[in-house]
Amino acid sequence: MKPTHRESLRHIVLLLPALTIFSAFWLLPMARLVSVGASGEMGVSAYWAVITDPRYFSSLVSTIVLSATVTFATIIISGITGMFLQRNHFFGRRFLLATLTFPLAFPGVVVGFMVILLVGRQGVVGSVTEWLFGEKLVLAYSMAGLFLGYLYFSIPRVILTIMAAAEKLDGALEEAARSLGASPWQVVRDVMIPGLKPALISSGAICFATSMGAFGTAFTLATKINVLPITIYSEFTNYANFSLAAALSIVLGLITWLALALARSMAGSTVAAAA
Amino acid sequence: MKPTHRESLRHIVLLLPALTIFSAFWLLPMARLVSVGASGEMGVSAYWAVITDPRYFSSLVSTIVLSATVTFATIIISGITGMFLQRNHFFGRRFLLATLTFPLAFPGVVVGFMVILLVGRQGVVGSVTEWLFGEKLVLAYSMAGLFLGYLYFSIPRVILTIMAAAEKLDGALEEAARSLGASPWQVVRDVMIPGLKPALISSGAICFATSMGAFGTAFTLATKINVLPITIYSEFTNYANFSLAAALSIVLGLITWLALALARSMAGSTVAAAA
Amino acid sequence: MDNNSGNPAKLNTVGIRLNACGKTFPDGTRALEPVQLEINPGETVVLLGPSGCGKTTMLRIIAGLEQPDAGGQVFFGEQDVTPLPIEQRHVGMVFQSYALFPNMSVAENIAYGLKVRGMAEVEKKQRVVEMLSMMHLESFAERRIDQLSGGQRQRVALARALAVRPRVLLLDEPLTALDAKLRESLRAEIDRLLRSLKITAVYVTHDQSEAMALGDRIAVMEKGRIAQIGSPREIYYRPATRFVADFIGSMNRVQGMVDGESLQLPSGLLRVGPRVSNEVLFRPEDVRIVSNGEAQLQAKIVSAFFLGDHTRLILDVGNEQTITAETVDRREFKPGDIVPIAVDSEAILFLE
Amino acid sequence: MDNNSGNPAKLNTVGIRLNACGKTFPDGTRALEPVQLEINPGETVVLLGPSGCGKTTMLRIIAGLEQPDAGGQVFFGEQDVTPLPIEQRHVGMVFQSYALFPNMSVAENIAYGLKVRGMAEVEKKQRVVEMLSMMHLESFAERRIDQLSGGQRQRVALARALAVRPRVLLLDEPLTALDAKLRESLRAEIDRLLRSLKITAVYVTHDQSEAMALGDRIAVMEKGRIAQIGSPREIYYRPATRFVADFIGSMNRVQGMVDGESLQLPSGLLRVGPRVSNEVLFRPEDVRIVSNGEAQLQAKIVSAFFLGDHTRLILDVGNEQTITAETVDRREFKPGDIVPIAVDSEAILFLE
Repeated sequence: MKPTHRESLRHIVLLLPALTIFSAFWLLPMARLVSVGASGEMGVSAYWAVITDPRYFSSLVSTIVLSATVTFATIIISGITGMFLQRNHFFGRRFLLATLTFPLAFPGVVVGFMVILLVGRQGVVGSVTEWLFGEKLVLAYSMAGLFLGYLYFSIPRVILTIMAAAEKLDGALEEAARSLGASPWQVVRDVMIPGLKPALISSGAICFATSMGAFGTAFTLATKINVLPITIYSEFTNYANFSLAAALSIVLGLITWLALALARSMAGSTVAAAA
Repeated sequence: MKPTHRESLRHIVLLLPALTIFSAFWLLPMARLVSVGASGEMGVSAYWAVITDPRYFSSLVSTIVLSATVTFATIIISGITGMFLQRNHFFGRRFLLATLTFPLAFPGVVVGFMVILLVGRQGVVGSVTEWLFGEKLVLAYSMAGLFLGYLYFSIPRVILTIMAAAEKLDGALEEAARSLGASPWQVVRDVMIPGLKPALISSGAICFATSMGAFGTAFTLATKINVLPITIYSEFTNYANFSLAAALSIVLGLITWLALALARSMAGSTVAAAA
Repeated sequence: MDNNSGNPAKLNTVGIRLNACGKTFPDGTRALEPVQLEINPGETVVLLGPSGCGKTTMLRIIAGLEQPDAGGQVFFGEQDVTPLPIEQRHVGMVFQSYALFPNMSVAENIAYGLKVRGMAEVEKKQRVVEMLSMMHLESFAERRIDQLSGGQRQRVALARALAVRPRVLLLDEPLTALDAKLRESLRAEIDRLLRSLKITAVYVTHDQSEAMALGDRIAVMEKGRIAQIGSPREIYYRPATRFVADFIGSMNRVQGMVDGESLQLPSGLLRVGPRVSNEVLFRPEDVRIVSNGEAQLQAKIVSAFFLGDHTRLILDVGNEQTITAETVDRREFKPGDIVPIAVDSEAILFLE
Repeated sequence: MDNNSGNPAKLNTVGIRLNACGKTFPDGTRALEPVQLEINPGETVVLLGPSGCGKTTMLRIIAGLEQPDAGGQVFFGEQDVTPLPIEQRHVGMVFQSYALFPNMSVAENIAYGLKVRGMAEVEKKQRVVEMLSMMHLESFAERRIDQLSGGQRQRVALARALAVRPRVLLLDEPLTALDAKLRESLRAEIDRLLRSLKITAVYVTHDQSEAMALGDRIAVMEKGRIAQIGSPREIYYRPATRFVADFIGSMNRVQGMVDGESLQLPSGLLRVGPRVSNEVLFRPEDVRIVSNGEAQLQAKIVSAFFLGDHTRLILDVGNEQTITAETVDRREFKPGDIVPIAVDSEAILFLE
């Protein structure tokens, strides 16, 4: 139903007050954040410090590198697994799919907790390696621990997105490519990956955004690497450095927003809704 | 392409090792969590303590109540806003839609930070109310602050989901109802809400799950109300009470998983993928 | 018609009049030129034309889903319904997509219009039973919509539209989504229904055979205008414009030198009659295959398509002109053969 | 045919033989009974039947997309291709959904089969140009697929399938997704193509007029079996079973008392001939409206549908039996009128 011009006008008049209040509550916090970023002793140069101060800059870079690596690994693992699970019907498939959705139910804190139980100082892997090699393998508090934790909560969501996309792939396209003489590998390269591209891009962007903002996992692991959300938290709480915390938040928000916007323009409008 | 039986067998043989390792890494942490929950001094009764100990029980109940309230408010606000934005094309609509997606780019820590800037002790609202009424309105550290923060990051995602669903509503259904004499309100009740039901249920479930697990916002606000993820964190880190932390995690995970599973069975399979 | 299908007299059937109803969309496109149309009570008028010709816009203006441009008026009988929205016009509407409510059963769908009108439970139930029986849907009353076939869905949609005893029935390409065999049987059912209920109906389609079968009158539309309005026979035998001639059925067009009362072609002389022109039109089924004595033209077969109940021939009549002929002759025609043909002069049309 | 469309002789056309090819799906459904079929080199065979009759399964077995049950064999010429997957069978395939690669341009789509075969760049370009010109697509070479109409898409799909010079062309309902007018013009184009290339083709459809127009032979399929195989004329004039008779065209069925060489009906005597039976079948177009002298039956018109090039009459012949008649007579027939009719005895069929 396209409302007529008259109806639409009536709607606007009715909803104008609501819209105004809504916009105010929406935009006010963000505007406040931007202005606080420029309000400290350093003024606008708080934004500049994000790049010039090695402490903040390294936090920024390591967060981006970590998120990008996690995204890359997640896409590869989930892409293959998702295609496989969609195409093959084997014994235990339903059980596997059900367990896959479990990690979605755990918050980041619990995921961090799990990583410690697995590869922490008293973890399972540590005990096994000590018994085998006389040396404990402890990964939880390094970059590797973060990487594992982030993978753990990224993979299931991407697998489910890929499976949904793979279900919608037009099977006739693959049959057409094969009828023209394409080998299975050529079918994957020329038909399946292009067909999954929107899903891969959008779930990659969401994975990246989630990793950039993950706080609970990193905080629980108490790693030596300070990811950006933790840096923001400690600037704010421990040092009461409001303007720098705000500046870092704005930079983090911008990078994430750009990744999502880029993906949206490349893969269509579903990205934001699923984010 | 349905692979033939022979092909499917070949695939399984090829991917069996991969699947085994994958399942192990997947299930191991969860199994470990369950067993740790029952391994402390209290044994299996650690699970029981979640209900009997008033400290944990109140944390559990307040988390559920908060999440349910946020979900309810989000669905109402976003449902109306989403339908309105989908149906009406007015000046500034594109800008409004673009700003709507901003909060998606901010992690929970930053959202908590924003809430403090807005309704905290030095917040904008506090200053305005002090000037107007001689008394500061401070909401940030109470339930209201958490509620605001959770709303802030829940609303945009649900609005975008509702808009996507509203776009797919069959306009002929509304025209049919009107041709049969239905008033605008009857059209909303009998056609539009039933049509949006799957989207409302699935985005409600995701909103609930996200709120149950939210850590960064609550932690930044340092509220007196201990939501479950914070209780888990402090049991684990401050009291090194591994088994109770594990038991709480399992309970939290189960509740969230149940909400998602329930929504999935009611609204179809898109829920998990978007979670 | 069934005995329980309700007393047709109860239908408060009215005529429809459109007065200078045009439609310009906000972006400036003119979907409909200001149009004048009078539909008699109980009459079925088919709006026929290619997509984008304005037929659906006209239907939506009648329904009240679109407002005509300023100055346009819609009358139902003597009542000016122009300012009324659709929910107050008391029309029945049937959509191409069926538009059945997926969250309601068949019976609930049919009852919906009665429910929003606040009809008493007993009367409502009885009316639903009537409609189910009229559309032969008795055994489907409790079915969910997604358990029905396309044909059953459209019958439910008809029952739902008729349950409220509308003043006017509006059908927007109701058969387009169905396959050919089903389309034909449901077309016959709709025809029977419209005749027996004597309801005023406006039927939009782009399918000429549907239009021919159902319309008391057909309005052939082209680019927002009514190109011709008349009975199916008038439209087919005396098309007013080339557009109508081409859109309804197929049409051969032949050019040649005028030679007395005939047209001279390399393959012979085509007898045209006293009103002669250097271009004439005639329909494929009017090309007769005759004995050599009767032959006007000796045409060469380019290709022959055996279609079961008839054979379609593409014939070369010289000067690089081909015509199509349709014959029920059971002979096996071969490309390259020469056939003697004639066209009766009454079958020949002249259109500029 | 165009001059640049490639030398048809280059097409390495082979015949196809199916040996006891059945197909049972893992869940136990029998999609195809073990079937025997021989298709000659250069011949076009149409597999015709309702959905679920096994026609698509048979095509997919020929293509190599499905394996026949144990014991089944597929031969291309003398080569047993049963164990070969589709990519090694060197077939061309055209799909109902077009199945064009959306991430490639028209030219890239056509070149795809040549690319995966590693053809040299120059030769590939030349072949693409050939195919574009053969399908009249020259001006669309650089277009994206979503910028094409349905008819253009299917022409690209044909060009892509033919570019690799396949041994066999397989078409799976290629015209079903198009609207009626386009379907007819593309049907004529495919017909011309198949004739000029002399390629062995298997064409699956549920549309009898497509089957009639394109098939050298038609295999009418029913429930996983071939009910009849033969030329269009054989299938139409001498259907082997009732199923074939009803599926191809429409068929009247009349029962009466045998009276000498005739069938006795309340409306008169229907002359049947020496081989008489109490039930006879004949086609609507074989009912002739005659003068009273010639009349065999006096039938009452139940309804009359003017369809432009002909009129369809539903006639009551007594004993609650109605028949359909199709006539090109321009008269205006009215329900209730009595018309004298006759059926030639050669047109009468007997089927148990």
